[in-house]
Amino acid sequence: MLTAAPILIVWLGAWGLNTWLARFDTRLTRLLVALIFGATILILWEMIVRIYDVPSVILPAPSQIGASFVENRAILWTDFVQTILRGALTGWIIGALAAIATAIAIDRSPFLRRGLLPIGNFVAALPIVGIAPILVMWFGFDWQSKAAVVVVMVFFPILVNMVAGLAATDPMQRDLMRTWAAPYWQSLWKLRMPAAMPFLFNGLKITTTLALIGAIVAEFFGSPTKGMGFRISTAVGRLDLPLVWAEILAAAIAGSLFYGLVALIEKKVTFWHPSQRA
Amino acid sequence: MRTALPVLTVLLAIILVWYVAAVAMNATWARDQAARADVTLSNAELVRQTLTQDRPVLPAPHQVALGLWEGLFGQKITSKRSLVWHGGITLSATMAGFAIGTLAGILLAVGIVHSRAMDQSVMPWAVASQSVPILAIAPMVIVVFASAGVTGLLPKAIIAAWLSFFPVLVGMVKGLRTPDQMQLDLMRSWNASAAQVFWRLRLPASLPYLFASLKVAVAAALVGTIVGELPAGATAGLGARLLSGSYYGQTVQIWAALFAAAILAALLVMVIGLIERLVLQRMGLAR
Amino acid sequence: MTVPVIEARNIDLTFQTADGPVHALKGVDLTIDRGDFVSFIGPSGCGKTTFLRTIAALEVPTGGSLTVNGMTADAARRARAYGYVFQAPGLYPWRTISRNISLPLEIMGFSRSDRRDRIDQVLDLVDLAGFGGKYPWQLSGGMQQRASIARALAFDADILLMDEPFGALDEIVRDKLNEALLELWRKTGKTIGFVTHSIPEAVYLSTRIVVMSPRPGRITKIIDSPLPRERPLEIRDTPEFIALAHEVREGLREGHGHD
Amino acid sequence: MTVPVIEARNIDLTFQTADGPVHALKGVDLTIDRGDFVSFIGPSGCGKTTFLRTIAALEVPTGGSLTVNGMTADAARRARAYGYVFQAPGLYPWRTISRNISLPLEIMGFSRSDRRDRIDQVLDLVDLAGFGGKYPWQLSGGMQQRASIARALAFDADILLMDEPFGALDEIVRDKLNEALLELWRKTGKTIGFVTHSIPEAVYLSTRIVVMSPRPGRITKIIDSPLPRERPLEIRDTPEFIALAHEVREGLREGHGHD
Amino acid sequence: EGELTLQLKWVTQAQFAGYYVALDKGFYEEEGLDVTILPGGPDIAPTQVLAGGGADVIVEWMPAALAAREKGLPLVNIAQPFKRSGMMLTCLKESGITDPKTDFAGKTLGVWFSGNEYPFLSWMNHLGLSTEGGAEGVTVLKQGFNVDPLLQKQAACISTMTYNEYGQVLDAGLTPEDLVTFKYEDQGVATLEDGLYVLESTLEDPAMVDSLVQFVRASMKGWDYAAQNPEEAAEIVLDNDETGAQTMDHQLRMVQEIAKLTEGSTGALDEADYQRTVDTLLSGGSDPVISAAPEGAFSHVVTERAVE
Ligand SMILES: Nc1ncnc2c1ncn2[C@@H]1O[C@H](COP(=O)(O)OP(=O)(O)OP(=O)(O)O)[C@@H](O)[C@H]1O
Ligand SMILES: Nc1ncnc2c1ncn2[C@@H]1O[C@H](COP(=O)(O)OP(=O)(O)OP(=O)(O)O)[C@@H](O)[C@H]1O
Ligand SMILES: Cc1ncc(C[n+]2csc(CCO)c2C)c(N)n1
Ligand SMILES: [Mg+2]
Ligand SMILES: [Mg+2]
Repeated sequence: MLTAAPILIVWLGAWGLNTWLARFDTRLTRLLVALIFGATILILWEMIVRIYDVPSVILPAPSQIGASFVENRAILWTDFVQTILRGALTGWIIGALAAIATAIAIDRSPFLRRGLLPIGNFVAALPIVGIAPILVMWFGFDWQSKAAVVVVMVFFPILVNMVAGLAATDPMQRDLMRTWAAPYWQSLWKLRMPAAMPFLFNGLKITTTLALIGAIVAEFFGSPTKGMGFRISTAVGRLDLPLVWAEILAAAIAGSLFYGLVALIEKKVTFWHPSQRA
Repeated sequence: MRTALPVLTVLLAIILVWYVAAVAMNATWARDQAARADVTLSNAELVRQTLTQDRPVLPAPHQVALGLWEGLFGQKITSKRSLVWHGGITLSATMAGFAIGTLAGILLAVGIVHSRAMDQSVMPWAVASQSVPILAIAPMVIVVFASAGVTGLLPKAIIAAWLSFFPVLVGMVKGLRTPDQMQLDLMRSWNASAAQVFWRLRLPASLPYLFASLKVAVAAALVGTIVGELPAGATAGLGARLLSGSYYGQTVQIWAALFAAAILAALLVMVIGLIERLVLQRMGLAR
Repeated sequence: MTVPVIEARNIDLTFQTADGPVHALKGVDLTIDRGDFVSFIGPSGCGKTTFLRTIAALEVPTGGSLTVNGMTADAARRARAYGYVFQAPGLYPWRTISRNISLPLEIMGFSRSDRRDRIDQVLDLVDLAGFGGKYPWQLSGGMQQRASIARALAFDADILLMDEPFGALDEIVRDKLNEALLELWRKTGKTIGFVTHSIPEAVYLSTRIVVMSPRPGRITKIIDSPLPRERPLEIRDTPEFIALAHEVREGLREGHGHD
Repeated sequence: MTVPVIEARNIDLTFQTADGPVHALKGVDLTIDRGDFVSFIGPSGCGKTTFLRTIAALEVPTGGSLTVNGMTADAARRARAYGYVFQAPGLYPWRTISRNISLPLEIMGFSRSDRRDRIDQVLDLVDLAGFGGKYPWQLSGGMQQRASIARALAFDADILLMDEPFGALDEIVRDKLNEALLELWRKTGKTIGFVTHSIPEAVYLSTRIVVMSPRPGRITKIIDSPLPRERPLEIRDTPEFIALAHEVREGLREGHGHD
Repeated sequence: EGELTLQLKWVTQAQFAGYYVALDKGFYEEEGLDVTILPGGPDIAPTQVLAGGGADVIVEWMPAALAAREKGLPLVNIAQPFKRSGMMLTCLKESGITDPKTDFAGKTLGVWFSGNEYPFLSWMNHLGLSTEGGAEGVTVLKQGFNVDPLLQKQAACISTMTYNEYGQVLDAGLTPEDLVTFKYEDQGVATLEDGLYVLESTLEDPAMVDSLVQFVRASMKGWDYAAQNPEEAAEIVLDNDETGAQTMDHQLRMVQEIAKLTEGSTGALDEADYQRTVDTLLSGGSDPVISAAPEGAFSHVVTERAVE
């Protein structure tokens, strides 16, 4: 019981500090509050591991993870390039482009839209990771199969969003185009595409994390001797848990950056949307 | 009715493409085998063989349908070869995870809407939490929980919960914040307490958002469970079925398990949609 | 005999925004007596809403003093001294009209039977008897607005604050509701604060018209109406009415710079 | 000499909805001559918008015949015979004011330099010079509405169709825009079809006022205005004006059932 | 009375027939033991489960166990039912490989990871081949769950066990004539496979040692029974397979192949075999699996009492 006291004190102290800081609600304090919260979790984690002597093969301390991260940065970089840049990013871009093109194609035909959308919605809810072993069998061991998994995973969510976006212009805006007798491509390019951007980016944002998950999980079904999924499974086998967590950390950072980057581009592209103006 | 015809047409097109792809992808093996046996295949014979292989690269639709039928109805549902039995195991973990995730998501959202400190502390990390490749470390999660004495359905459920709490959190935060300033001001003008504002305004206003995110969350929970079962030495469930199919090169089994999972996902989403309709209808929100 | 219900002395209100301070109200002085029908009129952004909200203790003035029923505005809010009607009906879509009206009563702890009585009564008052079981979206805009007025009336506060309640309605429906509101005010003797953009509406309804001007929001003119309390719609074609409207328009024009 | 620009003969329009057919227009007969300023007034749902949209070929009548500039409405639309202004500004938020005005010009294939000239010109016309680089949401409602009028004017069609363009604005801003619109109409000699809810607005602006009534939507009265083309704002206090307004109100009241 | 949890290295299959037979035939019960068998999977590290307290005994390969020991997890081998190694590399004849010493360079080889890679890495070290790819080294694939890479010709050779994957390759339609195999035993790089390991601390508890003795005794009885009654053993394994994916044919063949590996083992670890494994692992050149000969990595306490 007594051992829990310092843990409790740190928690309450940090929480009190945050409650106080949150009242100011400026850009700086918002950042501070988030950072303090993150730091508190790390400190508590470290304390718990030390006070209760948690074996490092179960849960290494943040300090060990940090050390491993620094020590293995070359490996982490190789894995990052293999999994994130080659697997996830390539797949995501191909999947997004394909989804956008498909959305535009089926948008012209209400028949296709009615036929494809329910199926698209259905497929978007599927446990697509299940096809990872199949795609590894089809596309080989290297990043191509990971990219293929990612393509399939991100395609439908983006498609569904993009189709909704293309249909999202308000009737008045469409009528305006008609009063000007605008041809199809003009109204697509000048009205529907810009209006679809908030929806598209919604889809793009959701799928960033999906892309990472897909690329990493697919490596469990076969990979060359690099990649985050590969490293995690081998390192678990070697009981090198700090390396495992360093990979997790790298993945989380990469995922957050990826998401942040897309959100940033979204801000630039859809600067006009009320949600971005606030 | 208006959608039935287009959907059927698209489905038909998909099946057609699938058959063509099956022939194309399985042809290599058929030719290789013929070459090893020193015979030459006629085109018709080649097509026949590609659609009837035991370990096809891509099984033909009818093979998958047969495998699915066998798995679902071909045996007692208590049999370990029954997809119903495995589906049931996956379903129970999914539901447990979904329940935990939904509860956690709602509680966090309530906290976030009511406490600015919590909003600023938790929200950024909730986003980051979703880029943790939980699926990749699923086996480890299961081992770690096992070391804490938690075994069986719960570790899988926790992975499912991790994936499903996020959509609920996001949807609920949005939903609890939908009441506009005017509606909040009305409450204030009546001198309503915080609890009254929550139960009579925020909560009912958030329900449409909640249901929309529940549909996403339940699908996510299913993915989480299946992946939890996949490489983590789970012995039963659709994920284990997928794995063992893959392990023994039983492509038909993989596809059948995949479709069973798909059907399960569709059913779950449909059930939530049904509950949504009922609840919103009772609330007068469905027109 | 006049009893002051709302007394504002030299009210200032400045919003701190990212683009610097916005002076929404500056030195606003006003007394509203029991039974008055006071309209606030002025160009967009002149602080009409802000002033009404200040009376309702939904905003806190940065200077000056304000009493409602002899207490601070916030004490009056807690004492449920007023009903507030917003521009949009703001009905809860998941509650029927009756249950929408019931909501403030539930919050204020009225008993079930008392609630039922009051709901019937106010539904009658706004001519919505028989529509209690409908959902808001099953009603026209005018009916919704009447329901929201009924909701503000249900707990029978002495003060009624209305912020452009008829702004979104068409002229004919508006005429009808104006008539009904006057009727209600005469019957109940409530004190009413009413924000509007429409000169005829202000002239038709009020015993006093407060003309405001922006940057910073202040009162430029207070016009007491010579019209009788009993006002058929045709009063709007009388010379007194037209003269009064003209006076209000001039008052507005003076305070109005560039839009 | 009067040249008919729009000729509607016995127009019917029925919407097929889930709850059965809605007769939005029934036997509507109307001729609008070159240079006319015709206002449509009537209670909500009487088919004003529907009729204007039919002229613009945004709806297809289910009966009767309609010609615009001597051709079918759709041919006229393709020939870009009219500019249309909706109730809300409907500006594209991702384009600046200038680029919003430029949009129809781009679509119609005007050259870059021509576009620039026209944009400057119409911005001047609606008193928005200097605001071309702003985004719509950075402008007040009145300014947005002026921008949307500028957009409809930019390609200089002979016909201008406006559906409650000033409905959302406050009275004073509205007065100004009314004056400006009259001025523009006099200078350019355009033919204008104008929907409104406001009796004074209709009377102030029009050469003819078309009163409509609902269920099914039809024309109940067409009133020719005796007012001169030159109309200072003060004209609204003249007996002729008041009499005309009274006539319109009576016309409305006749056609108006229960709300 | 005594409760024991056994963590397997892989999914339920005849590779572990002895334990399932002992459980099913009541051999554990006779000893007064309540044994729970946890199946493994591709990404379950039994060593981690043991360290976390999720199991009392694990089935593990010695290279992985010794590597974990060097990482600071004090694993001790208490019994070694598998005398021989079943691991081999199976290659397509058409890839032109006849001799590992000369023909591997430049080829792609499939290898299992998660702690199963050590024997392979040692072997490549012996051959002086880099595993980083290129013309002079071999390109290594992390092989997944099945033999597809060979069938799809994504690798020239893949890792197989005599008792399992090799059979699957044949089932898929290839014949032994299409294939070339290299057993680790024949290449002189065999390491000990499925042994029983516990934590050092477990051996300090006399009651636990008693239970372990009973466990090993019953387990060896199970292995004997399985070797004598292959059909029944396969049946038992099938009954215990919850995935419902295993087939009788496959499991029967596995029982028979496994019998060749357990043949001659009493359960006691042969120190010569141990030494050979350690030597193989140590002679790793630049990147040996273990860097020093381990001390106390095995104990005969249990088998001495179990075998008598
Ligand atoms: N919460 C707020 N924060 C910052 N500025 C505000 C806030 N509320 C109002 N303002 C500003 O205060 C001024 C007065 O606003 P107010 O809403 O009272 O005007 P109004 O007379 O009601 O206008 P309208 O006729 O458009 O309703 C405006 O300039 C407005 O932008
Ligand atoms: N697309 C449509 N589908 C079905 N009914 C419609 C449609 N558009 C309009 N209506 C119906 O047609 C009738 C006339 O509508 P319209 O919009 O022309 O009225 P309005 O006179 O412009 O009314 P308001 O003053 O409210 O704008 C109404 O009853 C309306 O509900
Ligand atoms: C990821 C992965 N690891 C190992 C094996 C192969 N395998 C099957 S049984 C067995 C022996 C275990 O005692 C081994 C090594 C695989 N197929 N995939
Ligand atoms: Mg206001
Ligand atoms: Mg209209």
